[in-house]
Amino acid sequence: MEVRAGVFLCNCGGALKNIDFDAVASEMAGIPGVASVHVSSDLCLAPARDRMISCIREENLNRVVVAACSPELTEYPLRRTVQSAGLNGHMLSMANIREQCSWAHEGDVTGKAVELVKMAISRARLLQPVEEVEVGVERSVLVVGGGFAAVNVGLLLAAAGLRITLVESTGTSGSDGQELGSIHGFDIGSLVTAAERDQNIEVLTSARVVTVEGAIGDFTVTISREGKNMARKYGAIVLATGSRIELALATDSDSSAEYQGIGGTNVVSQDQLVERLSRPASGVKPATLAFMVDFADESTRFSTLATLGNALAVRKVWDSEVYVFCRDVKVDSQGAERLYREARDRGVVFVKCPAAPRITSDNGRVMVEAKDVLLGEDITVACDLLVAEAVLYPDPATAALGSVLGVRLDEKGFYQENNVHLYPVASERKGVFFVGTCRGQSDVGRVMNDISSVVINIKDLLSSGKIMVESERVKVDSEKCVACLTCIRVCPHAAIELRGTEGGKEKAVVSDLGCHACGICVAICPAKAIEFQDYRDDQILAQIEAVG
Amino acid sequence: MSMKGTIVAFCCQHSGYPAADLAGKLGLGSPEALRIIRVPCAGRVDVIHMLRAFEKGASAVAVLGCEEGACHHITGNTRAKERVEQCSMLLKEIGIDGRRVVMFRLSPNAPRKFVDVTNEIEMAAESQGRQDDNR
Amino acid sequence: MKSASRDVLVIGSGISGISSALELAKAGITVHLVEKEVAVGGHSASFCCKATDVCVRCSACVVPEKIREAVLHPEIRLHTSSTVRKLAGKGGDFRVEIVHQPGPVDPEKCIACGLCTEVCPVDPKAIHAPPVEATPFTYVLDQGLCLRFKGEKCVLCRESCPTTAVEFERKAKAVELSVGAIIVATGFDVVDARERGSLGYGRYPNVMTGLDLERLFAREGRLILPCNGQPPRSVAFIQCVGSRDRRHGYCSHVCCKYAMKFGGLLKYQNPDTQVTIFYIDLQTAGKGFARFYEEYKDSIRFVRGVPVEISEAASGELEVKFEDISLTRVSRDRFDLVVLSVGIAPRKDAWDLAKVLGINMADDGFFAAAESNGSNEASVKGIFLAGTCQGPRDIPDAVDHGMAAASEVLQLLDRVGARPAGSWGY
Amino acid sequence: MIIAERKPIAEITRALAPYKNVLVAGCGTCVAVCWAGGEKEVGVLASQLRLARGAEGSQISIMETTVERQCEKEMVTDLKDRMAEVDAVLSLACGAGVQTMAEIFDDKPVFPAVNTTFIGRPEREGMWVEMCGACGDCYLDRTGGVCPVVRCAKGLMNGPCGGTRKGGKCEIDPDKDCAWVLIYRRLEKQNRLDLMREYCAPKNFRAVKRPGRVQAGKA
Repeated sequence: MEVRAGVFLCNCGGALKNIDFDAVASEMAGIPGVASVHVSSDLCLAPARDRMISCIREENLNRVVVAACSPELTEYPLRRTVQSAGLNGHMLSMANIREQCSWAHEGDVTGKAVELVKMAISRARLLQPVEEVEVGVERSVLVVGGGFAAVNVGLLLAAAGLRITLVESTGTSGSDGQELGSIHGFDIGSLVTAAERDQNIEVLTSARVVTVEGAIGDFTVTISREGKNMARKYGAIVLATGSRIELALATDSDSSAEYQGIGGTNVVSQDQLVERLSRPASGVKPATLAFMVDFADESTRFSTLATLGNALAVRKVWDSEVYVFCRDVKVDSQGAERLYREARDRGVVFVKCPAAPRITSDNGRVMVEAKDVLLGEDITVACDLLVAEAVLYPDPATAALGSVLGVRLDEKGFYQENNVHLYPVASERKGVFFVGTCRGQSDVGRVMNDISSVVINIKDLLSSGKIMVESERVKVDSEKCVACLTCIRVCPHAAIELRGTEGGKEKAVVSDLGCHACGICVAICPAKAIEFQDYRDDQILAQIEAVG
Repeated sequence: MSMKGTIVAFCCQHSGYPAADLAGKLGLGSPEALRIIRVPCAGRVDVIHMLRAFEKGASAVAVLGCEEGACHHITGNTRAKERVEQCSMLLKEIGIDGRRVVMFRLSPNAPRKFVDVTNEIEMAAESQGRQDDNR
Repeated sequence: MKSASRDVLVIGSGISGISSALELAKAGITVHLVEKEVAVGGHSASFCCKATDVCVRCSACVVPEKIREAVLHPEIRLHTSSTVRKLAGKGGDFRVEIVHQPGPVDPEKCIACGLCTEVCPVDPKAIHAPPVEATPFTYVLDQGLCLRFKGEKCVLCRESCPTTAVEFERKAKAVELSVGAIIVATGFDVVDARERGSLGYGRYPNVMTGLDLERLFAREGRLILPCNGQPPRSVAFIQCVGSRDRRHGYCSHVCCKYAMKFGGLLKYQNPDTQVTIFYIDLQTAGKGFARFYEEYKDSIRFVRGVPVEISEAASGELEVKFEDISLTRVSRDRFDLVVLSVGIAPRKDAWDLAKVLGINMADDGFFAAAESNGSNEASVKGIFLAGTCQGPRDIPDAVDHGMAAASEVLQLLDRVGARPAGSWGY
Repeated sequence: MIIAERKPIAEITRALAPYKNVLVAGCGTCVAVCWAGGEKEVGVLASQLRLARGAEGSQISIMETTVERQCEKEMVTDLKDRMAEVDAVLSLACGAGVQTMAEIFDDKPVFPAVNTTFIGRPEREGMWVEMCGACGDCYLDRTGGVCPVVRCAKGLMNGPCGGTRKGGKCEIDPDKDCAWVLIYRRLEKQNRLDLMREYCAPKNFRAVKRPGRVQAGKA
């Protein structure tokens, strides 16, 4: 069908004085494919837009070239203008002759403006329409994990009418929630029973995710439970697998080796301490007690917050002497500074040491020896009970499940690559989310925020049961594709899969729902089989040809 | 006419392109010979695009992508870096200075870096141009 | 409690207000985004990128992107230069009166062509382009410089404007909105470094605050001394200025991070610059931050102990008097430049909004959340808090808190039967 | 699949020096998958040739095409009507493709642009390793599926050679696994280690007549 492009030049209220718009207009008139050239002064305002719509209709244009200011804020409204004139939104090509031409250089830049518009026209000639279609999505969510975050997410999404499957690798649900729940006073048990009673939620204990295929709105997940594999369909996947807590006794190897000999009852973890506190009657009350914080892992707030809370509890219940050995007190959480101040007011002694203390045993008492920065000398404290530093490590299954889902981990092995555009809960694969300590979060306030954020992200996607998506904007030509798997391995968003095509043979297929339209696969495909509308090779090369 | 001295810059829509806009708004002068081609991600640019720009007579070709670790598509800027190195090797093989094709990483709110980078490319291309002419 | 309307009011268009508005709009809900200033974006829109050869995850580049997405979203109605005057009704069914006090330049009509600046007779120009990151990019008229507001009859800019966007006397307009819920995201004020007079902010040109450093880097791309434009040989960062003291009993979460990231950037740009950070407790927690801290632990000098006094030595250098706790004695050191890492303080006008909305303020001056575990609901049912107006947060946490507020609003609207319509694509 | 590697440009330009109109023909299967001679590489090579000629000040006109499989006579003959104004052909196919092209268009010089290296598989993205030497007499049943002829640097049939480095690495190439250590572990896992005790007579590499011929359906 013959190309009829309308070129609309905007001189921004006549202010772009270093471009001769008449010269540009006359130069454009002669270019093949250009049906008409219009110069206006305020294309970003409504009246000029209405004139553009009537131009498109009267001259039945099938391409629109706009040479004006940056497309950053004007491309989207212009696409809607083109659509309201009955033309497909993708038949628009823009040239930035204001920020990147008139404003960027002194002196006359008419020549550059002509070239930029020619580049836009050469690209416009090759534009093809892209339809936007409504695709149905599964209104169900797979939540992996059985802890505090997982159960909360399940309940909130179930309340929004979505079908939830809670997959928990261990025997009982809510197992890993003990530490987080008990320390901060959340009763995990009641949450679990609420989940089991909710008819929208199906709890599968000792189950494992084996394979994940498809893309957002249409995930096909095989779950293995007691030897049998079940295939299920889900619209989104939430990983809330929590983390593993280990006691880091001391970082420098010599003292921890000697220290292993002690073991025994006077070294506890935070939640063992909480347990003892809740049964004050039994067991002897320790006279002096020491905490160790912020030595093994300086990038988490978990052990500090737990320590501040429990140190205060010890002072109230047992009234024993409390020492906290730490490098720095992590107070950058909600209310942490107030807790720290209250702890010191109630007599908790904070010993700040540049390096981890040396720990030895002396007939049943734990000797903690460290250099105190404030006193400037070494001190040794003999205490009856030592609460070791709790360090958060990734759940052992993280790496395996990460590769099943095709998502990357951060440098400490937690979920969610360390990329600011993924924060707070997204992964690089649409429809896969991370919540809570499995992505490195370490305090209850932030985990609660994660839970609410993921709930609204998923409601945005699935609650209406359909998503508007550009159909086949990135498409693999199954004739040309030799199924060499390069694009599948290269796609950073796991949006391409091998699927059977009408010809019967399995070829690469790009999922419209999962595709981020970045074009990395298009550039690397050895057989040039992938077409990416608006940025096809010929459209880019045409712009290069038009230069000069 | 061959575009003597033109610099073709493939600008990623998340970093290079908005940085160019901010540079314009601040009135910071970038080279007039610069021709910016907008791409969805630096990872979309392929070796053939760079070579065709040189065939058309460009004196330098640049790919401007996101900072390392801040790519919206995770691997886009690293792919672009590899392809620029490959293209530079192909140019060296046929006697053209490999430094004419460059990859720079910047963030969308760094107009100053955009201007410094593009002016640096133009000066390098010009000094290189003089060497080629009198060879 | 049937809800009359499923629209939502978001007060404040900083990064957390924008995040709340975007998530609600994606759920198909009409959002009225009210902003006091002419441009949208709040403080974090003007922060600069601190990348060395690697991104340091400061999230400054996420802000302009989300602003653009919000300004273009059809479900978000922008009300700039507007404030909330009256509130009636209760959770699920509020009636709010907004006062729109338009400035001389109409954002709907201004196309930022710059003709008005050319004709303005005053130098420095009274009408000029806004800061470069402003969205919408509407020109601003500085009434302090403009002859018109000094009684003269100057109309040059109004006549020169091609789209009649300039109108000097614009009356305030009241707008009545009925909304199902309200999100307060009014953000923070930077601590005024003059509170600690002995540190000489305002007296010595080479004593800057963290915010001044952001603006300087955004403009210049590198650090130069305010007094002579030369790069400094030695720089000191003083932490906890206006945080963790008697008046501000909280840690501002962001200062250790931006100080260390700027320190790392300075060492990267010029390795023989000496960078010293004076701190109380180094806050190195956060995703991906430990690796950054490992990298710069040896090249940056960390001194535990916050200085009490800065004086100007004869040579123009700044002499910093501090108690070096690790050596347990008072010592003095000289630096070319001192950066006061100012913290986050509650807005001075927070009290006025609290009176209008009837929400409680916590003892540290921020708005009080109903429960203490960082939940978003304020003391009044149906009003939610997002971002730094409820407590100090960095950009990723502010986005997280904003989304969480939107999520709780959606749960409220679901409970009162205000079903949102279809969803807008991802 | 067949793995190939692009020849250095100096070799190609020297061969093409006397010719003005050149057809650059890629192949869409094996060499495309190993990034040596597919449609993309045709574009890059053509562009490189034009730039090289431009730098020397002389001209070259290049026609670019890619045949689905250059080792199929019918697919190559399809290019017949375009050969009129071509002086020379540069084929990016493997040896079989180049020779088919040379055979069909025997009046024009046909030059290879890639070196066909081995039969192998992708080890990681962008890197391919040799797996099979097509020796015509497969021993894989006796070595648990690891071929020592090709994957052992010395091609020993009764390895290992005793020079194996720590960690099971090859004596000659420290980052290459010793084939016989792989064989030992594989057989150990299937507890068929007695196979290692069987003496394997030296292979008669001339047993297979060159050039090889396979007739379907015959003994």
